Amino acid sequence: MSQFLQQIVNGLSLGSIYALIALGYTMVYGIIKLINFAHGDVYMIGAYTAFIVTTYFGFSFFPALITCMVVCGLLGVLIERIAYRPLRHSPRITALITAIGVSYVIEYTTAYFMGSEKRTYPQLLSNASFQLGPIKISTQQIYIFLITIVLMLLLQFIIQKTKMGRAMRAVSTDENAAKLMGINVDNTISFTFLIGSALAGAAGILVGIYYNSINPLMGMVPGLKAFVAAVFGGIGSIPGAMIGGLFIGMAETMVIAYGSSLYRDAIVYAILIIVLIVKPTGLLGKNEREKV
Amino acid sequence: SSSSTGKEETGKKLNEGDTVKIGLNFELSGDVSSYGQAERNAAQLAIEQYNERSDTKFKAEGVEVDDKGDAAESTTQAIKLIEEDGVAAIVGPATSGASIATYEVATQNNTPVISPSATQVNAMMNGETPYEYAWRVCFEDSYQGAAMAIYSADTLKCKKAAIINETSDYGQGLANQFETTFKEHGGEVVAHEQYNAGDTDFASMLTKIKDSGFDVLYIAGYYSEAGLIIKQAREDGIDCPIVGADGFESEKLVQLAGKENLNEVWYTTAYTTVNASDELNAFIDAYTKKYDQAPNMFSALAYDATNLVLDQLEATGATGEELNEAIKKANFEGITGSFTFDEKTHTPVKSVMVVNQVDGVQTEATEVKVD
Amino acid sequence: MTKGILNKINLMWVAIIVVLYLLLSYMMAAGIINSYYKITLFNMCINIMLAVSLNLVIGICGQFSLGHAGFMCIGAYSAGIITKMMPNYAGLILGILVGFVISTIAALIVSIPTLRLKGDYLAIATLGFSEIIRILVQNMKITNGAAGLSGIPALTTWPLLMLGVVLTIVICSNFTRSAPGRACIAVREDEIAAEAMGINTTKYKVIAFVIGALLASAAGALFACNFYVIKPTQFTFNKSIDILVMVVFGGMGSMTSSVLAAIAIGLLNMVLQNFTDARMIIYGAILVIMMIFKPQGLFGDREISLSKIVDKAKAKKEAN
Amino acid sequence: MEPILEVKNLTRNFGGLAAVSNVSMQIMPGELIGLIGPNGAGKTTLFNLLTGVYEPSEGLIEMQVDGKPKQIGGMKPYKITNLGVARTFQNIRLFKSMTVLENVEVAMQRNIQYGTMSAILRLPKFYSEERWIKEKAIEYLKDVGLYQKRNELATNLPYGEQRRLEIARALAIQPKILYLDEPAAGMNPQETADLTKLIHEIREKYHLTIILIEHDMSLVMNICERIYVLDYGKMIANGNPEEIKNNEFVIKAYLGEEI
Amino acid sequence: MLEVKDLHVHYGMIEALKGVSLQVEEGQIVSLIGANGAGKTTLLQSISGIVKKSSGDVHFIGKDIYKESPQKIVADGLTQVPEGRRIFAGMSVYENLILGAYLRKDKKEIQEDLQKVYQQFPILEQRKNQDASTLSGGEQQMLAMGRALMARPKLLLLDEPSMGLAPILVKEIFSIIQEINKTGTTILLVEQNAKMALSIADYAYVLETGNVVLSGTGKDLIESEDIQKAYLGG
Ligand SMILES: Nc1ncnc2c1ncn2[C@@H]1O[C@H](COP(=O)(O)OP(=O)(O)OP(=O)(O)O)[C@@H](O)[C@H]1O
Ligand SMILES: Nc1ncnc2c1ncn2[C@@H]1O[C@H](COP(=O)(O)OP(=O)(O)OP(=O)(O)O)[C@@H](O)[C@H]1O
Ligand SMILES: CC(C)C[C@H](N)C(=O)O
Ligand SMILES: [Mg+2]
Ligand SMILES: [Mg+2]
Repeated sequence: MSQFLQQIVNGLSLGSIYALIALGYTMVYGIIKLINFAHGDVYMIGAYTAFIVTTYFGFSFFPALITCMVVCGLLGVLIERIAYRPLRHSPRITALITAIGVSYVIEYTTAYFMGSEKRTYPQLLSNASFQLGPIKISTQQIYIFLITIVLMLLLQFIIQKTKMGRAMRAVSTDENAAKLMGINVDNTISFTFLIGSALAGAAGILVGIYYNSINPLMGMVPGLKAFVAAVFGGIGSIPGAMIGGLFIGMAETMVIAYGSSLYRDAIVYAILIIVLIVKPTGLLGKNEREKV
Repeated sequence: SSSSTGKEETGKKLNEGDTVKIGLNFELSGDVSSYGQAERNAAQLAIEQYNERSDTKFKAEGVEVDDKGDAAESTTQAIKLIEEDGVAAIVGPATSGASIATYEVATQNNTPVISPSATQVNAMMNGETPYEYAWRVCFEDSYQGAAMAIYSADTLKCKKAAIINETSDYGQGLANQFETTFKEHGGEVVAHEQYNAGDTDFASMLTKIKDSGFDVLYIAGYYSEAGLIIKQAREDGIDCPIVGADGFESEKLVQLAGKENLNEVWYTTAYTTVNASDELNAFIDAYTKKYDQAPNMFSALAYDATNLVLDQLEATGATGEELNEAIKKANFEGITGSFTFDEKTHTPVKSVMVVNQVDGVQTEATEVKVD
Repeated sequence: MTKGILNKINLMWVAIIVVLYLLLSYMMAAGIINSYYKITLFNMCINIMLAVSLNLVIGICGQFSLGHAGFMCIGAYSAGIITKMMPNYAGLILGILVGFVISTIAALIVSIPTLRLKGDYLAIATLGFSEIIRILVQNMKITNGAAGLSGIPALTTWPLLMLGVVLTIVICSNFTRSAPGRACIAVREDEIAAEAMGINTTKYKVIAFVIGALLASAAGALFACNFYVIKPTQFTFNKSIDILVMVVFGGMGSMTSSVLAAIAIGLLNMVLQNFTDARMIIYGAILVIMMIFKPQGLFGDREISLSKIVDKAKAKKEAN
Repeated sequence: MEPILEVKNLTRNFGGLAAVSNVSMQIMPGELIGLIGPNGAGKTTLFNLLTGVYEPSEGLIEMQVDGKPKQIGGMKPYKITNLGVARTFQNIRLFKSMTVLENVEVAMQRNIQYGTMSAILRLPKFYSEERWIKEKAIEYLKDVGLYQKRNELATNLPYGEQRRLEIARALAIQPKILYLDEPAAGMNPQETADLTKLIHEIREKYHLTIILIEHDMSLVMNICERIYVLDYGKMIANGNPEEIKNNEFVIKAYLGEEI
Repeated sequence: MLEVKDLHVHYGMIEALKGVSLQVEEGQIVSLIGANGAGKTTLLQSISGIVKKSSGDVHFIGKDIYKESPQKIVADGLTQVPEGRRIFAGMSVYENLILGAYLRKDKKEIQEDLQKVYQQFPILEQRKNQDASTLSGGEQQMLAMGRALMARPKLLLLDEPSMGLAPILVKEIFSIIQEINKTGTTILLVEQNAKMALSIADYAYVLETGNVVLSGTGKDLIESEDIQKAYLGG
């Protein structure tokens, strides 16, 4: 029983990390229906930015966090400008290829300048852990979990309740009609990338601290997992991304705990496929039948 | 240009002052590029040092290619090196899969290939016999796995082992051999888990095995994950001995795991800075100077592999069959130890050292015999 | 024009292929194409088979599959295992056939339930399925686990590859230009309307998917017998992405484009080899730039069509 | 004579909304029926139920097949089509990147005997059937006056011609029953008049039973023999044009004071 | 108020507008009729800045808006109700209306205008929290008009507001248009339904394949024989 509870904690903290990356992913997707493959790499840049400012400039956690979010936010805007904006009216799969191209460029430029080997972080956050009955939780785990929840709520608020959020949703349903309302579509999309990428930046520094290990290709697997999480939760849905991330984290943990670590990913994918067959647009995705 | 099979042509004599090309086929991009790059750097250093010497007969030139960590690409690039560039020998690739993919072409074209770190069991074998032109300067996984199993059972007096291995050939090879030998020496394996290269979260695995009652944890994998596993295990209160293989050999292990967590840690290796020889120290200095970072075991192995080729070229003044024969007969003294090749397996006969870590510092190195 | 299979256009195609084949064979024999270029050419051929077959699924039928590497993996391992036991052409043929059987079963298992999914949901499901295949292969005894198979006999020869490429193209283009192919295109264009035309959309999606899987599996077999070694890590999600890049880079829905893209990317890779450290940066940048300036792909959705060329030539003649 | 189509107490709910509610109809072979009603009354939804796009929540749809009534409610659309039912769409749904001719050829799918193997191997069957399909398709294009444009991409046709192509495509299914959803929407009076003529012609030529939805009363009142009126999902009236024009419920719900 | 001179618009190779000129005076209802594909929508969209113009001249209240971005044009007081309504699916009726006032900062007056729209279209108030995409066609048209009014436009462009509507609704929509006009909004109306459009127009233009072929007062055109034949089915 205590093992089970401990595994739940493990699953939640792994899941929060996936969720944190998935949030930005799903947000960008929700607005321009683009699989931003470079999202995982923006997250990697976040981790490296924090590495640089903390190691070489001696920043502490919060200034480093802000720096990461700003740098990644701007990087996101830049990527959108260069690689996605010209393709906004092309087939989506075309933009997917530029996203892959951008992803290569970011990964290997980082490797070029920073080297491809792993880097480690200075200890930025206390890693004290405390015993809660039979389970052990570290402060870092709590940080990650709370930050994820707060960011999700914040995002949900921005999208549902603010003027900018309404503009984002309007752009996502009908770009030209949005223009006729006086909405600046370009700025709105840039804003979306700004927020989504800043979130990835936050994820980058948190993961860097938590695992103490970063490398230029670190964004690939979590990027993919976050994509899976976003799809699982219903791509485009903010709470869906959160649930999807937590689910994937929890499923991986439970497969290891009570199944076989050998087949971890296989089983997680199998569950995913079954869920999609039952619910073809993910857990919270709108099951919209096209109106005929 | 040269013929496509090369069968009839078994090598040529070199004239003094000739420039000899050496192929450097490494993983320069992709998931395992950090190994490939470390080895490429060291190989280039060896060539540079060779050219700086005044007592040499030839000039050497390293021709780099990127096998992207992919076996098929590795074959393609080996052919390019042989056919287009006419290299005398190839150093690399780092990983077994990519290395094995070049043995057939190398042998067909009488061009020796020396892998610094292809440790996979039977990597050089083509059925019962080895590929004639395939060599490596590291020992094979089973050998290390056995050595550590013996050390754990006999020296550390452990009875129950837990194994965590990477899902790669390296991890599986080590783990399988460790398990077999450990059982032979009266031990028992009570838990066995696997992870993928690149994983960072091992909490659930550790929580799961924690209560299985093991008194030694064998991690069959590379420092990048092993460092994290050690850290997470120690923080999780697992304080029994943790043992591993040469994949631990890197400065980064200390950074990743944290000094305070690197106690009661042992691993097998052929490369240790404990009681380093002058040659080794010179290499470390030169490498650090040139690349602004410390070398690791992989760089050291690549340095040896390159020097092995350069030495034999210098000695024979020939390529092809003659060069290969010289390699076969070589009695090489390198920074990772002295060795000769076992002709049945094309693998060096090298001693395994078990290195102990205390507060992240290598303290002592003991030689272990496997029979 | 349409006088059955022996019509003028088909005969012209046969002539062109024979000439191309003989020309390349001569160049290889004469050493104009050295072994390195030869293996690059072999690689291109395998990539052509992969790209053209994926194009059938994505470009023609509109089903976004990210699982092509999985079927390639099945074909490669079937052929690898069997030719290691029977190192001759009978073994290779048997290996290909076994690959067909397994891929068909796998393709049916994945496609019948998942092809109801749309767009990115389908992409994730197929990606997941192909990862499952890879993980199984990685943990099986017969496949030699993570170490993979080595010492696979090099049975893949130039005539065999040429045959593979030609058959792949012929199968895909014959399929596309027929009633079932039209049904697939209709499904891609508008599923609801297609259904209203009496088209069993699931059936045609499955047909396209299975044909794609079979051809990928054949390509995998030729791949295994070309490179001596296969490992599970060669068939990851990244491989599927590479194939996808070829399809889109060329132009979706056009076989000609996929062929050209496989060749172009092969050449590009060859050139980029000289820029070791910056190779992937340049490659990534080229993908971005190319897509921005030619979003329809290198060649768009055009096809080389002999009948059109012939018609034009005739028209010109008449005009003169 | 037996009705070719009989709808019994058909209902379809979307969440809380009954888009079609307890609707019954009887259609005789060869009839030309109008279906009118305010926006959102459930006309298109009714078509979608009749063609299998939606499953009924309740009720039956019986079609005369081989001399026997067959319950087709809830069947897959392609199966219903293959029983001889064709439709056009309110929002045009052509296969945009196909040529005009190919659009029609696609619709002949159900008459094709050769399979995937014959197609790939290019067996003689393939060539003979393809030739036949092409001839047939051209005939349908001639019916709607699009023969000249057969090699253009469907998406490049002007709006009115796209609507005609939808009709040609529906004819190629060789249906017994044809549903037309607002075929005159967006057409000017001249074009509407041409369309009216076309509908008459094809009905005669192919012995069709036609049900059409239309807001253009000049068209409906001109050609329909009988008219059903839907309002809020319910059938509020049914009768010949004269009766409908003077039905007070219809005037109140739909037509307004004068027409 | 609005002056378009010699406007050319291309879609790739196709020239959709071949030098269109027209004028709208303040307070008028100006109708633009023409067959399918004549270029009516293209004209409105290029005025609003959605479609790129090739050459020509567009002035709005004396200001050159030829090069202005769509949002600037809206800010200037020129709003469009697009063809096919284009309401924002997935958002509530209320949110759709509020989006209409996107560029306005005067919170209080926005609320007042919202009440006015609710008065004019009571059904929208009843449905204010419903997903706009589930409204029927007629309701959606009212929403689209209400949404445009929320911008407090000086000039309102309407693109086929009667398309696909039941006869009873068509009449209602036209009377709403006249009402809007009476409260001081100038209107440029594009219609297929030539009869209705001409009957309420102060001035009208007839567009054929990218060219203005006829213009005159609404009354004149209704009586013109050519128009009778081509557009009124007479
Ligand atoms: N898939 C769906 N999901 C939810 N509601 C739907 C769906 N399809 C139709 N409806 C609703 O059902 C009602 C009837 O719609 P339908 O399209 O059948 O009307 P209609 O009579 O064809 O109107 P129009 O003349 O405007 O085309 C409408 O309120 C519509 O919003
Ligand atoms: N996005 C586009 N790309 C290419 N051509 C277009 C595009 N939009 C419109 N056209 C073409 O431009 C011409 C004018 O179209 P437009 O939509 O302006 O006509 P319209 O008068 O509004 O017709 P309708 O009455 O059908 O609304 C048509 O020939 C049309 O096919
Ligand atoms: C460089 C190392 C990762 C190579 C590994 N020992 C192998 O045999 O594959
Ligand atoms: Mg309708
Ligand atoms: Mg229009």
